[in-house]
Amino acid sequence: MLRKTGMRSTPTAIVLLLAACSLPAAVAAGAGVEPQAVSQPARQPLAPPGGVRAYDTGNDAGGSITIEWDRSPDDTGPRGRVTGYEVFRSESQNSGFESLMCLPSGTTACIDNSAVDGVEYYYRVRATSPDAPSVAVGAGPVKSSGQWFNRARLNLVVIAAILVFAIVYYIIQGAKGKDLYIRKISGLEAVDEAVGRATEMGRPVLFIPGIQDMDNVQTVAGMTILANIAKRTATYETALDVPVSRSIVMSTGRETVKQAYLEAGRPDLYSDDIVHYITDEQFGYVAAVDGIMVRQKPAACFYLGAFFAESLILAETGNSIGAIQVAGTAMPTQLPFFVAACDYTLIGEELFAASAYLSKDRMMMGSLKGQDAGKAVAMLFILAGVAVATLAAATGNETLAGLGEWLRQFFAIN
Amino acid sequence: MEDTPILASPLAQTISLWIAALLTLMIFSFLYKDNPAYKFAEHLFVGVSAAYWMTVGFWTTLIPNLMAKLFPSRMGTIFPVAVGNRAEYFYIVPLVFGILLLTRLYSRLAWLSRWAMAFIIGFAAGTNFTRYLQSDFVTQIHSTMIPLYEPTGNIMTAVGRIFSNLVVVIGVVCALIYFYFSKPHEGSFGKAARVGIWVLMAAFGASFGYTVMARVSLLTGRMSFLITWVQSIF
Amino acid sequence: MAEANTGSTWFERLGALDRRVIFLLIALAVIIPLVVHYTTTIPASRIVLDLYEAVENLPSGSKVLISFDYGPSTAPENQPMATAFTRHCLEKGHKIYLIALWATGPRQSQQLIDEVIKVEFPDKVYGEDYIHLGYKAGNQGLINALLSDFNSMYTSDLAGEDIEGFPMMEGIGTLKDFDIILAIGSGFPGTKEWVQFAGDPGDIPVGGGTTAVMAPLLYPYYPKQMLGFLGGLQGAAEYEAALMNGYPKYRTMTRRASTTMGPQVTAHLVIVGFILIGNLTYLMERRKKRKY
Amino acid sequence: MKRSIPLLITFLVGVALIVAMFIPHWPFDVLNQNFSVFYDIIAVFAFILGGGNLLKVHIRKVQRKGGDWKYSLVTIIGFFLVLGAGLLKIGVPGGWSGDYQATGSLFKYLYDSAFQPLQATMFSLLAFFVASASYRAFRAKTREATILLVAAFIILLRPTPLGYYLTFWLPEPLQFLHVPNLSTWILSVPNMAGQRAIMIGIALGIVSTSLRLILGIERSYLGSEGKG
Repeated sequence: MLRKTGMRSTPTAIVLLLAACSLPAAVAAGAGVEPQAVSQPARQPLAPPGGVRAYDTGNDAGGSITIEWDRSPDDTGPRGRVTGYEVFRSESQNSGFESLMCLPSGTTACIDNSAVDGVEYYYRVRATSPDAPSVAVGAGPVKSSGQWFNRARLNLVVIAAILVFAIVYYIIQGAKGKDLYIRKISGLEAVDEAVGRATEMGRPVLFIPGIQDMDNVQTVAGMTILANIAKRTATYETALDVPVSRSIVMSTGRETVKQAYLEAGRPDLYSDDIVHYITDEQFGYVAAVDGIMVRQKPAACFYLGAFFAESLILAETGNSIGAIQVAGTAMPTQLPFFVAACDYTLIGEELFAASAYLSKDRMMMGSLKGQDAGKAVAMLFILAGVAVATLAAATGNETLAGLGEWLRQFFAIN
Repeated sequence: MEDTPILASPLAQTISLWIAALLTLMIFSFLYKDNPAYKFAEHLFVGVSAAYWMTVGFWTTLIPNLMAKLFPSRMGTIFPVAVGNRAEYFYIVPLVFGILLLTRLYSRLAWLSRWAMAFIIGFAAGTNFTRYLQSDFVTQIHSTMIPLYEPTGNIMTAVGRIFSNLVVVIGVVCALIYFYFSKPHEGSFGKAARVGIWVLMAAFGASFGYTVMARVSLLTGRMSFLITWVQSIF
Repeated sequence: MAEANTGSTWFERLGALDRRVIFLLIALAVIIPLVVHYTTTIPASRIVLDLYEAVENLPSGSKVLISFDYGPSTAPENQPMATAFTRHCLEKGHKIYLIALWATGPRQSQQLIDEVIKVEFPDKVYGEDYIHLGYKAGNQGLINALLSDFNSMYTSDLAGEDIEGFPMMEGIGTLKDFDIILAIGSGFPGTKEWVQFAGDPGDIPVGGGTTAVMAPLLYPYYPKQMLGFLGGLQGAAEYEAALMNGYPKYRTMTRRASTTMGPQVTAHLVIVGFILIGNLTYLMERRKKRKY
Repeated sequence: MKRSIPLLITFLVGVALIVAMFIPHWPFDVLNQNFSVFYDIIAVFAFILGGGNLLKVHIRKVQRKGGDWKYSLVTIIGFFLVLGAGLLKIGVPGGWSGDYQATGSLFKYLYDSAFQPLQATMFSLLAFFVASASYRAFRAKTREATILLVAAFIILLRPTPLGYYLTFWLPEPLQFLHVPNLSTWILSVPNMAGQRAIMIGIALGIVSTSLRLILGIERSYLGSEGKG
């Protein structure tokens, strides 16, 4: 079945391809596709594209050559005479050219991704139209090669290096035992209160680590907080329920909770049923968690991780059963709903700070201080950039304008 | 030539419409209170959706991107997949990691699944590090480096521009101060953090208000469906 | 709570209103306009016009990648966007490539092909003007992979036919070979990931549309990292309005986004009303508390 | 051994991907490409693991005849029905070579009549919850809450004729207070500033968490050294 369709489609494809590259020209040129000047022009011949140049595509892994040209003077837009450009390639200067690709009118560049590194190529480009193509203009020889460093990303390397240095520096400081201050994070003060209330009421604690997989760093942050909450539920002998929507999160969740119960000295209270998988489907998961909420009536609900539309369904259902709700996410779209419907909300970066705050682990606190250094850098550059740009705009000073542009370019990624 | 498949026949379609409508009503019943109908729909949903994602993953990734790479000649004759000429044996690697992940189902070997998890975590950390650095850190700083004053003809527009630009710059900086953890929020630093919260609240309010539109659209979709169903009865 | 029982005045009872009353009013606010067919029209805003003009100014025959990163659940918002983009691109003579990061996406793109392309553009040829490539798992990892090699992920179209047989796949090696990416999304992965993993590292113009929830999140990307985007149903209605201006024939065709704006208006008004009532009762309660 | 090998894998994969960003040369380009593909494939095994666990839980419930075990039966039946229909391509025109979700297949039928309506309805519950949440939460109790309320209120008015008629009469110099203009301003100025600050903060959080993961400082996800 498959083979048959394959055979049927190949000749069709060739015909269609030829049509796309202006069929009459190909017929006039005979069976070969060697680009040559057409000897009997029907009307005035098309003007060829100008300034054809080919060079190795920069900052890549190799195997790629960029070809650029200036528009043919007859390329005057969608309704002009030129319908497109055809690019040819050969390994020798004067013969053996094969059609590489056809591009629509208005194009002035293309990338040949089929080049073999180290081989010399010659290119020719011609303008095409329904009646006759233009003369082909050549460029080359050119070789493709891979680069060892992407120069366009030099600034990123510098910025990344600054951040990595700051974070690692403070982590080491923390590991050495230096005291590091962390401001109060109000949502987290409530964790103990919430677990305590659940214990008093004899009701379970519900923990939702978001609906994303472990490839989302927010889920990892949620798991770290789960470790701290699980230690408390183990100590207070309060029931903990962690329904999850990803099987890998379930695996990590079980490891995390088990370790926490072990550290709290209550491995006997641990069971694999604490962390259980429901379904990968977002709303199937929500339907089930809503069911768990209205039936088990947890006294405390924690939503810490990456959330999407389900955030409000969960938070409103949690509110209707009168649970204390602590939420935290770095999904900006869902923060408003948590802020509106929960008792406490960890906003954005606070989610990542939470694990350091709760564990009081010095290395974690150190990395938090490193993040702050990153923020200081960001604020500094923003203010400097704004000041220079404003002064430049107000005074019209060229040097300032240049400096402002340089600053902006340092934070440009392309 | 071919007969219409049984499941595409008008009768089957009518049954499908009815099942869909009843399930819709079962879920809506939760708004009144929890009840057996909702429980039924909920449990059905869980089973159906878990199997749905498994099936989709099987046909869209496992067969064409793994099995067809490892056993091109065999797979190509059975399933509609485009196959290369030669087997690409390095695809053994994800196969092994995938199987390691499944060891989780047998508690004695479950620790092996950590290798697969480690790969996933490493992948997440590596890709997230660079992407967030690029799009959400570097570029956002770039975009905030705006001149407060831009020379324009109209005084009203110029004043408006300056005001808006000031709000952007002060807003971003103050909100960043709110996220500053290692310094007490006291004095002028604390006041700036307070302004930061206001900016965040304005952003949250705006997002909330904007979202209502999305949520109502969804309900409109469901209600039109129910209206179609009711009309089909009469 | 106990206080409310002792002196329950009308505003206290209203303040602690059973939410099921709110539910009922919202349901009515949506159903009634649907039954009586109430519609509105909205002119296009700058952010939508920018995207419209970017698509309009591409030379005819440009390659447009449309990604369907949503499912039936948000189709009421996203599908009108897909329809508007498709009409515009095909009208301009662009080639469109339909892919999906969501497993539920291909069903939506198939619906688009069946209901819009085949009906309104019968002369457009599959494989030349449009192609249905379908879904691949991997989320942002897929975009990452496509950025360095498109053809190793997409070896066949949705029907399983080798892509090498399709003329429009000629010249497609990586995502960079597309002239514009239109990502229609409703969550993760979606439009944001297209900016992060394709637009920014590959310097490819990205535009698109998202559900209204995601839209505020994209504002920081506009105009530097995104050409423009449609925010929710209103964005789609605005693009329809722009399309109507540029191509008058669409004045008489079905405009899905514009017709479903009716229930929006009434539901918004109901919620606005509730917020007013909520604050009124809150103020009354506070005044009463101050008296004692 | 049980922790050091995973930590090494995380380190190598993470570092290779970061380096690939800056060094486009072999072997990093190949690693970058292949890791993505590998990740996609492993993700499918995760679905299988999930399905296996779901079955384990519900079959146990049915065996024990614990509370609500009849509903667990519904889950199991739904699961096998869809899985069987999909993997065996039941009713697919063209048999094994056909598309698993072609029209006429049982898989598509189940999708249309159960999965799709369930998903869409569950999602649409949000319209109700958005209303009840705004009724409860948008009260001018504190200065922060008032700002939240005012911003939301103006944006809510935007698509309604009420928003237009309330302010369209404003004279030209005050036109910026006209609801459609004001809401655009709120979205593109204060909203944008807030979102941008959140983004920068989150990016830093992610960068540092990623770094901790790669360096093996954050490892609670690996659990204990003991077996299992």
